[in-house]
Amino acid sequence: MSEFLETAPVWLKDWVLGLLAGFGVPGWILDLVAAGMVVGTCIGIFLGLFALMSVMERKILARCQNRYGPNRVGPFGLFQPVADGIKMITKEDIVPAAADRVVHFLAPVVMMVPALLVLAILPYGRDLVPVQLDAGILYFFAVGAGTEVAVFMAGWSSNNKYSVIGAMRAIAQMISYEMPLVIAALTAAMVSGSLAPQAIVEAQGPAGFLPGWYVFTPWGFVAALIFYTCALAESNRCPFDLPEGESELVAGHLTEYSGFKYATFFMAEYIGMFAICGLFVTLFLGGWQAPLPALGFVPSWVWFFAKVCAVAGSMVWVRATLPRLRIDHMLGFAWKFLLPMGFVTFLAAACWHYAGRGPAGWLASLAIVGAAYVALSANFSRRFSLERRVYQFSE
Amino acid sequence: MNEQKTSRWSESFAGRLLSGLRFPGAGLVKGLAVTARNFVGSYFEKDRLLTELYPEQRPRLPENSRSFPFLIYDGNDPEAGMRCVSCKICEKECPPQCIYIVQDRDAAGKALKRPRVFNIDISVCMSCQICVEVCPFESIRMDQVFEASSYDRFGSLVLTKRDLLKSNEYYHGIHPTEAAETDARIEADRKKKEAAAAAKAAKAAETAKAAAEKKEAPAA
Amino acid sequence: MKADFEQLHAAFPGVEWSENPSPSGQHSVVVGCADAVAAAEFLRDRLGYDFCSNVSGVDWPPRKVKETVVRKDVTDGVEKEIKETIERDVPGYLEAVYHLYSIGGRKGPLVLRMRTADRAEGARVPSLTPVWKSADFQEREAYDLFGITFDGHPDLRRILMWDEFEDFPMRKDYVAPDDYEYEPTPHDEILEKVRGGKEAA
Amino acid sequence: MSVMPPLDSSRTLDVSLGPQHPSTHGVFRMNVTLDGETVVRLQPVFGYLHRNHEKIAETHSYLAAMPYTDRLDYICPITNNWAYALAVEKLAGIEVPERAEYIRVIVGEFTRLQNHAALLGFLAGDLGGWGTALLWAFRLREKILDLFESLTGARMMANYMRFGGCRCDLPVGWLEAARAVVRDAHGQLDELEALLTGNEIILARLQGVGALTGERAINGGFSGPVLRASGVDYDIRKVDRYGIYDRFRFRVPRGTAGDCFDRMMMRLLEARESVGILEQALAGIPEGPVVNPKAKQRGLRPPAGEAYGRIEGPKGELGFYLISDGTDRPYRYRVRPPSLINLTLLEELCIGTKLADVMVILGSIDIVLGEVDR
Repeated sequence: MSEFLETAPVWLKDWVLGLLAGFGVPGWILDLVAAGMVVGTCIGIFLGLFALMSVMERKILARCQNRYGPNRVGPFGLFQPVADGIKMITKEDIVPAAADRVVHFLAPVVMMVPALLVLAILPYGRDLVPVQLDAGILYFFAVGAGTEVAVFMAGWSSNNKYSVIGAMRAIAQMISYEMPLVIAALTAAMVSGSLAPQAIVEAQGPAGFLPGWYVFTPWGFVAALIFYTCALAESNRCPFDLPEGESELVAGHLTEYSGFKYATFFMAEYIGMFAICGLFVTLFLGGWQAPLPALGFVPSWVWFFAKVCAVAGSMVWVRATLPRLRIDHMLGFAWKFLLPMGFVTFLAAACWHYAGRGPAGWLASLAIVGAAYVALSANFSRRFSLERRVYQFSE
Repeated sequence: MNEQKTSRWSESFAGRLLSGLRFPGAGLVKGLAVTARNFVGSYFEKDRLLTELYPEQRPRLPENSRSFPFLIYDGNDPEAGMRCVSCKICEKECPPQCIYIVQDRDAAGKALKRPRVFNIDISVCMSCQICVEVCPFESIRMDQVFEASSYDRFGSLVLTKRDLLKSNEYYHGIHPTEAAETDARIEADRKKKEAAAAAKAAKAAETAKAAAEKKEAPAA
Repeated sequence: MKADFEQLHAAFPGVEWSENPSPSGQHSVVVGCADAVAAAEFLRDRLGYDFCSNVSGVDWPPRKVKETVVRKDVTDGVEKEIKETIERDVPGYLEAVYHLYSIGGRKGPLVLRMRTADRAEGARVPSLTPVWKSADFQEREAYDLFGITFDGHPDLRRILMWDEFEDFPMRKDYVAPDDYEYEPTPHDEILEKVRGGKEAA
Repeated sequence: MSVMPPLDSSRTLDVSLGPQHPSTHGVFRMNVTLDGETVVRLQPVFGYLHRNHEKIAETHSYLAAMPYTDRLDYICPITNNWAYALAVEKLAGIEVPERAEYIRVIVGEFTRLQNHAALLGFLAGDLGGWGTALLWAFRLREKILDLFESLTGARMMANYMRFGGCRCDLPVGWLEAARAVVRDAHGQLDELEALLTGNEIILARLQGVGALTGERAINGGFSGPVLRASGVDYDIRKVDRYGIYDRFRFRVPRGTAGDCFDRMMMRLLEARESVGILEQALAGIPEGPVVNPKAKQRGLRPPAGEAYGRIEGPKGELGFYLISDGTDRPYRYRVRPPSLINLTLLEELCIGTKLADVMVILGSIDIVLGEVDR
């Protein structure tokens, strides 16, 4: 049974192709249909995840704030995304008079395309990888950089002061957080010896009864934290939602968008978030690897999507708690804390590898990472003078 | 003047442990921990969720709650049992001036102790219940009907005498203790008046008797 | 308060004391416009009144005051006092009232009053914002609602009304115009119907 | 201060924050001139909510003006009533019976507690905290508003104080409900504190922002928690000893640096002191009349003269300056709005800070536009 479930998607694809071949369909159409099916399922799954996430986020936020969250549309509010979709489509799409219409129209498209392209290289299951690329991680960051251009296009073309400030902030934030993101990903790729996501996942196979995920190694844990923080910044989510800082800039670069264009931005942001969660799971949480060999009967793609949903859930949890960073703190944090930590983790991973991955390697990398952390945080809190205040009282 | 650390939470064990760790992550973790406790708590501790699901769960209004004024009539005939004697004190005292009273006149033009027109414009009334406070005849009280929205901006926002008049039983229904006190006060006033009337009658009888005796004495 | 007044009076003879008949017992000090700023600095630096809590404008329109005057009158050799009530019309003026407190000395309200020459062109009073910064917005409000011009105020503009508004709404003789930006609210039509006595019952 | 050196307008960007803006706490506009993200000039614009409350009160009798005072600072209506009632009592020399004084302290401290909790929530919202702290604060506020509704009849527009006491007595069972709310108030303040005070992001965003020295705060007319945050020990409950505050033991916190973090902590520590006062007041409330029977409410004609009554409102010193000419309408009725006067130094605090800080400084001063514009 578990074997059948494991290969069900692939079996289904072959069955359909076989059926079509039976009808005497020419070869090149078959390939087209195969590709179409893969792309269709990928986009379908992630749109479904987006719909689910948009309501689950509101419900988790609500529960953290001791209220119910949407519960009117459908059982427990699960049809809320349908309602939101209809609302977004039927809403009037206002374009400011002095806006640069072409760029204003193109921005959501340019935002949506990389978010979808990036889904091609993620390993969803044991042999469920849409596109087998040797340099998958490189492809991910190359295409992922497109969102920065889209955000700036949106901000600049809206001809609105808030949007321009939001766009400037977006550029500063995304560029300065791209660097630590790439270095943290590089660490995992270096240790598993290949840039192909499939190979990285296989390198995190079970070692004895313990799962061989990178997150359980000292350098891996720190690299995962750095990657997670930068993932928050890349997808403009709290505490890095400065471009769309609604308490200062009304809605930042999205101020002049409404109707379906706003929905596209919204969708692109969520799918981008899922994509980077998928990469985080691939690099550090062992992709589709089961935590314990005994749990192998569960199909691999279930593990992958479970971990992605868990990481996305933690992003909502962070959003419910943390306030927004100020622009100079955010930039200072990236360049003065995350980047040095990234380099040190890179070094620690190397020490861990050459010290034979055993307890000696553990101790070495732990020492390096710990020392760097203490040094950097001491400098960090001294510069920000975050001291604890003692208050006088008078009778 | 005694010094004190920030306050109670930081004195508790968890607070000291977490805020004691001098690295930047401690505060964030403490915040995340509280949010998680609330998230889990909202499923188990029922008193955390205060939201009333309005149309399904009707709100339980406390007894003193007030929305717009209404007039009280005793017995079952609204017109006859009406307590209001159109003394127009409430019309004068109403801060936003939203009450309008026209005194009733009988055929001969003599003023009657009853209002012919008693309108309250509830788009202006701010339910401050000063009319209730200044009314000497306990004839106007605050209702608890808060669903007074209407589709028509002009017509239905002026409550006429017919809409305002409600029975004393209804008043006992919504404000039991206040209604009981009001009835007691009215009862006491009536008794005092009767006693006074009886006393006056008795005095009148005496003077009549004395006068009669005076008349008889000279006659006799 | 009386002690502080004595010291102030010693330094600035032009300062008078005005009784306040109400049971609150908060008497006030009337300061002439000439030495107002100097007196204010004296109060703040020497007497410690460093907190200017409240600045209010007050409008006293010209009014007729009945006074009973006792006049000695010698008629046909007999000296008699005759009580006569004569009507004296007091010229109107605007007033700026400052309530001053001392934070350190915990001293209560010292009420400082400054009166303008008249209610039209002469409605000018020296501004005390250079002495107490807290009087800034409140003086602007007194200018906006009463028309008291504060000389030496850093940024004397209207604060609550819109800039093109000419009149001074809080004056006693202000008549609200009936026609500006009239938007038919349900209230007016109803009020007209209700006041008009048209039978709604 | 607002006359700045001539700026070459090629480098600066004029942004109008408000009047319709998510975090200006109401209809309030700031014309901000930005050089990049740094504020170079800031000019507050008021008057969007101005309805000339003082002229209305001067054309109404003393009693009819009372419900309008609810609408001044609509977050704390009952303390507005209390300040107005106090001023009229000074003007007319009316005594207040014992039980009424206790009820006034209880209801006043409940108002202060829910105002400070609401402020912590709004400040977290201004910091970008997505309303978590706000909803927790409103959970506490919800319980207190239910107490107000069962006592005065309306959650916010209470119209509860009268000259010489309160309008009606406590309903049956109100004291037990009040004690229950006070019992778990500390728990809810703990949660707010754990979320807000330890968090490094909040520390970095609040500490050192909008700092103000004590002398400048006094000269600028600061009053209430924002004045005490600058280290000035001045609480009108201790200075004027109005009501029966001298019967309760409570402490007045004082800040050290006078920046936004200290202002937030002042609210938190004062909320805890208010819970302390509530416990003492709820324990010691005596029986007796709720309003002074000799005081006339409807046709009150105070003797000619003037009076300035003030209380320690949750936002600062709320004062009423009344001049009576013997008739039943006040000749002059002036409200000392703490929110407006606390904004006098807004420009001075905001120049040189970032755009995000302007929102935080405005949030930490805690203004309500009903009181600013009157």
